[in-house]
Amino acid sequence: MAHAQTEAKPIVDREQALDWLRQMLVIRRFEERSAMLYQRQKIGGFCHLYSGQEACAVGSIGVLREDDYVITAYRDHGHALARGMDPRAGMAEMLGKAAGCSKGKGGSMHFFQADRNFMGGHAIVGSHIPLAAGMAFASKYRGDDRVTLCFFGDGAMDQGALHEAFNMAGLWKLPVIYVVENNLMSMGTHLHRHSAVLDLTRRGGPPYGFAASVAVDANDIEAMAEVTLEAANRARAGEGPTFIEAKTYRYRGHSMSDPMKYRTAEELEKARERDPIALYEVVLRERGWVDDESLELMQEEVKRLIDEAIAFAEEAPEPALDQVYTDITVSPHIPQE
Amino acid sequence: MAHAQTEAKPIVDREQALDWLRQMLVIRRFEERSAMLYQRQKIGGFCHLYSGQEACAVGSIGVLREDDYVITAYRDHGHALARGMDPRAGMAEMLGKAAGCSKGKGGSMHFFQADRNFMGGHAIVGSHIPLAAGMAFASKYRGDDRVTLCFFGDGAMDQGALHEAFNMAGLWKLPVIYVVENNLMSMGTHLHRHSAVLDLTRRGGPPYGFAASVAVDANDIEAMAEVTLEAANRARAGEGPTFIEAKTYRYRGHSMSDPMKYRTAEELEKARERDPIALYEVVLRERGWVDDESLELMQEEVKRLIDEAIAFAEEAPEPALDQVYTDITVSPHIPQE
Amino acid sequence: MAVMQYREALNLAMTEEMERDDRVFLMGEEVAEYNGAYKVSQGMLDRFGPRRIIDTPISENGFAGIGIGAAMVGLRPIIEFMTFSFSYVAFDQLVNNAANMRYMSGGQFSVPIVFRGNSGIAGNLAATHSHRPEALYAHFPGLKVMMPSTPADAKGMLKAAIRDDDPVIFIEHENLLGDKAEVPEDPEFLIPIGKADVKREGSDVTILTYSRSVQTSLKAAEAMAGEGVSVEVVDLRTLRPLDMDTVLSSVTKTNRCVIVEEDWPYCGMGAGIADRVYRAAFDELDAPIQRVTAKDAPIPYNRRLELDILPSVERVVEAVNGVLYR
Amino acid sequence: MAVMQYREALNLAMTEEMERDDRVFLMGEEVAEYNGAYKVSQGMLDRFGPRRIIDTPISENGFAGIGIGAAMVGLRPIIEFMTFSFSYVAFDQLVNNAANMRYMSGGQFSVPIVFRGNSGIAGNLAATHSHRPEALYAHFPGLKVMMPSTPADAKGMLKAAIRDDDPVIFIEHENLLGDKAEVPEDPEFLIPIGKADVKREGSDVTILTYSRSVQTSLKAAEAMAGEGVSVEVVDLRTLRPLDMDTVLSSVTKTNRCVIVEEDWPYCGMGAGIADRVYRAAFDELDAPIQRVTAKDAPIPYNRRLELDILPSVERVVEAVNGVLYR
Ligand SMILES: Cc1ncc(C[n+]2csc(CCOP(=O)(O)OP(=O)(O)O)c2C)c(N)n1
Ligand SMILES: Cc1ncc(C[n+]2csc(CCOP(=O)(O)OP(=O)(O)O)c2C)c(N)n1
Ligand SMILES: [Mg+2]
Ligand SMILES: [Mg+2]
Repeated sequence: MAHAQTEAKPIVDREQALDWLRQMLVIRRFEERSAMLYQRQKIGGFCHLYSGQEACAVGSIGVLREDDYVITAYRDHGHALARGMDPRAGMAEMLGKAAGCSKGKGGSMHFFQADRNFMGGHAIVGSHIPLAAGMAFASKYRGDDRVTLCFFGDGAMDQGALHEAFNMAGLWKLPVIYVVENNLMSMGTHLHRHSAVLDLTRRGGPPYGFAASVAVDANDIEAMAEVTLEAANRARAGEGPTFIEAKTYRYRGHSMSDPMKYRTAEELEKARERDPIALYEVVLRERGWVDDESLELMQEEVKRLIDEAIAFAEEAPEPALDQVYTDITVSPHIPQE
Repeated sequence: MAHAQTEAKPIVDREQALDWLRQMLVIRRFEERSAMLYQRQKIGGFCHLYSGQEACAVGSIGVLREDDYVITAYRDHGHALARGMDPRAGMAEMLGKAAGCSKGKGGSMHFFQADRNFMGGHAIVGSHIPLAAGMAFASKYRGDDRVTLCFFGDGAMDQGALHEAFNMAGLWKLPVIYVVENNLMSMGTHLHRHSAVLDLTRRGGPPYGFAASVAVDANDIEAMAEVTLEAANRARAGEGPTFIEAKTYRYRGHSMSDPMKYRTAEELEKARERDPIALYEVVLRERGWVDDESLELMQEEVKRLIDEAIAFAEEAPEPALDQVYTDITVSPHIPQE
Repeated sequence: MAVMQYREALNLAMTEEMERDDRVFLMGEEVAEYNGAYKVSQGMLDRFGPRRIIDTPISENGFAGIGIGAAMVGLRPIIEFMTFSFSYVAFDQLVNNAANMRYMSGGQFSVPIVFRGNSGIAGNLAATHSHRPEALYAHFPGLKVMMPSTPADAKGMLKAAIRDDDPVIFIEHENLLGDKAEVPEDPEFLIPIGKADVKREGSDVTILTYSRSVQTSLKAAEAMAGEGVSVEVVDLRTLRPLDMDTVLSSVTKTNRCVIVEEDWPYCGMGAGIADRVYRAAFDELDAPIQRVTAKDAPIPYNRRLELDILPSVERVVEAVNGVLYR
Repeated sequence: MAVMQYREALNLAMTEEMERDDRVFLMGEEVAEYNGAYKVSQGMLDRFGPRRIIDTPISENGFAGIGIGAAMVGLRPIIEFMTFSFSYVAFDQLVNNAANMRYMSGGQFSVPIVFRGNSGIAGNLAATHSHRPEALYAHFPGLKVMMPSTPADAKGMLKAAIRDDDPVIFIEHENLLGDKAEVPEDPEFLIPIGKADVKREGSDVTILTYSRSVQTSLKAAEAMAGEGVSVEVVDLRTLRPLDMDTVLSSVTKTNRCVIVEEDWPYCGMGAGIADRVYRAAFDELDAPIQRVTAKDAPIPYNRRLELDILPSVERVVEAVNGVLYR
């Protein structure tokens, strides 16, 4: 485990810290409002909320360069927002609108933003893990020093795609950082019922010759940032991949339809005591970087941002019907009918 | 590594030891004659010879019970013969005859013998590794104490199927023994070019919570037998899977078409100095269990056996054309034409 | 008879067969403690315990193979794919090990297994989660493919699949799971593999269809009845082997045929069926077979686009009119 | 023009395109130090070095995905499957990530990649090693599928595939690799995706075919010519998108059609094509389309059984006579 948050000497300056706090608030609010829109059937399909895990995305993506690649699974809103996606584009996608980040074709599970190197939202468990190795391969091939940061859940540890990609990433020393967001649950299945080994750092790095395999308290945003930065430095230096087990917790059900019978109210309450946002507020207060007033202002600002995003999304037009046949291939698509 | 052979106190009695030696000779001769038949185009398709690896199959299968299950990949003649397959049925299969162990439908890569619980020859790399877990699952489900012994090559370490099956085997403590026959080559690719980690016992057992993960000098047949017996005992006692890295060497090319440009004559010669059959002959001589005369007799007997098998196979009839449509399903097959 | 949901009928089929035969078990993601992602296995863990209702990691290729291995040594696994879209990561196990084991072993090993789960264009699930794999699996000799459209069929067909000695790909439809109808309670009520069912008799046009599209087709038939057109709706139920007898006796009666399905148009199920009908009844056809399919595009998230892709009652009516040259 | 083998033509296509564009690289099992399991990449490691000719572990799903990821960020990978039978362990990557990436991202990411390797019923390889996956892949919008039958086509088509901005499934035939014929040396010789080729003109019957079956069909056409029957042989070359213009202009000329392929009969390539021809040219057909396919059984090891399963010249002749009612 990396150091405890309160003892940390800051790895960020004030401005950066406030920005991270704000990003976490944006994500939290985006998710909670999405839940409401889902209940009102404005959002459909599968929708997986990130609440509770915000520090993973914000802390790790926060130390990357703009030209690095970020890729994740279907629980992707947080990573997209942390990578700088405009909440309006995100919310419009949730509502299936043409102005959405994937033109309404991808939905909640498939957020993409090419101009921020946000490489998606991917919904088949484990399937994007080789893609990340491919992006890292491209960096190595080109001789640039970009890194690829790839997120997935503890449930994805059990997919063959991970094993194959990890072995090649280790073998070829690809500049990729693999972050398992271990929220202890693969849908309704607790870690001890799906993984033969509970310490994921034993599964992740050592069998594949990674440069390092570390666990981190991912409620501690600066700890998360620190291990990621170290991993990025190793990757850029040609030392190969790092596996990071980010220990975290999700407040919500797996997706919107999950009644969460597998956990008690007490468990949830206990987890909330270590809420990553609240913890960071305490730290920043102690550093004198925020106070009641500035926090209130920030909350207001975030509320406005998400309100605007929702208004934008609700007013945005539906895609035209001819969009069914566009964006299939670069060359004109000829329906085989 | 397990103990060196010459120091071993025998884990077998004289009769068993002679039988193992004879089995190894049978396999060696079966393979060398198959190579000749392949050159004469009596055998077609892909044909992967086992010469050099005999002690793996004979030593490990040799300690099993008759009701245990044995399954392997496409380099399967040795395992089938070690499991007691009549060389006539094996040779007839090589020649595609109706009297073959798979009625001429499977060929070299797909030997099967149900009445010896020889569960095949499987040609898609890694694909049979979950099957083995399934057989072990069945034993656990039924509450019997059979074990399943599953062989594969070092190249199969890199397939996702292995990872998925290993995790479930470890999680559920299935009575399965996984033996990687590490001959250092995945076709033309040396281990260090296909596996991020060279010590396969680090890849095999620890990430999956196996009961044990051991390496053994698989040219030492009794060492091979000993680690397998220990693994079988653990499996029968409900302690779960064992991973065995059997360090071995193949004399022949990957398949009949492989010119073996990736190795020198010296390397091959050096390997042959530790030939598993020759080593065992020395051991048995020292124990006074064989001498020149008995060895000569045994060679003669083996030669006759394989000659007979070839004669049988050559004379055996081709399958009738209507066999195309049989053995597809248990219920009558209705061609969808 | 009892009125129950399609999902309850599936549950009952499994429950009855598991009561009857200890070799039958259910394995898959979230089938046990979660009671099934779609609640098909509701209550089964309580009833049968964790020995027979088994939660797995997200390892489809692995547990599909575990099922096949267990079936080779005499168990009769039911393997649930949370949805059949996820079977593509297990494709090798299904099309190689399940489909070929008996053949490659010269008849020594059979694989009595059922792979089941829902599929289809179920509503805003987008491209990766809306696959319709029936044609892919029906392509392979060695597999059987079944797709029920009603609760009663769901029960009788699944029981037949579980009792069958060969691998059966049993594909449910997510949007049918909540449908309610009468279901026979007789534990020996079985619908044999390979038997189609005329869901509505008619004399002017034959619709060949299956799964959810049966419902769409029945609505279209009803609408056409108002216009004096008599449409026969044949629910194929088993896609491999196809019940050519029922298909041909309907088509040779009506001389006009429409195929309705949710699959893509090219090299899919409907093409496979059309080709066989043409070859067997070319001279009986008064018009080329019309097909109503999903449009030839990946499935979008947006509901409006998705609906546009899906076969609708209007498109079926149009196709029926088409073969009647109306 | 130079006379070369089909495998050499493939090699030349890759070599020329790699000389032309540093973004192109070749990755797969045994492509580098071994010079290719089938020697298609012979000499390429020496020429381009290990940065661009990359040996992989036996991890098809992994390296297919690595190729797709690299393509998403602008490289142009050629991924070799040792044989296309092994693509089934990578099925998810091909039909989900390659096929859907552009759509799911609303057009932001394209996947300029070629998956290539041989396939077919190549001789005693048995059920798992004799797959013909073309129909499975042609089923999916988002993929393109090409299958060359001659050395010249192999070169021109592969070059077009490499230059294309979309994922191409490029399927060679193991038994064609040694075929020799003239191949244009012009480095700008390209055969566009989606263009069929009339390999032999004729007026009585159209044979639609591709890959090795083109050779079988040409032999049958030759045999029929002796009997005064004029057979046109259309080599489809690209299976998705299908060149319907060429197909229909031939079929509307001859009014009789036979489809010859090595795929299975049901829900395969030929069914997909037949259905489209019927719908577009029903009234022009003087006989139902006959199909010559692999028999509906897994592929056996035994050579005699295998030959019985394969389309033969005799079976093609019989089918041609069939559509002529001779
Ligand atoms: C191959 C595949 N199998 C099953 C699913 C259904 N599924 C989606 S998410 C999920 C659980 C994943 O858990 P985890 O990886 O821990 O991520 P988390 O949801 O906790 O973020 C499952 C079973 C899927 N999308 N893909
Ligand atoms: C999925 C798959 N990919 C590729 C192949 C082709 N292939 C057959 S054996 C082999 C090498 C396997 O090496 P290893 O596992 O070490 O076994 P060995 O041949 O040494 O016994 C390869 C690449 C295959 N049969 N299946
Ligand atoms: Mg999780
Ligand atoms: Mg090897």
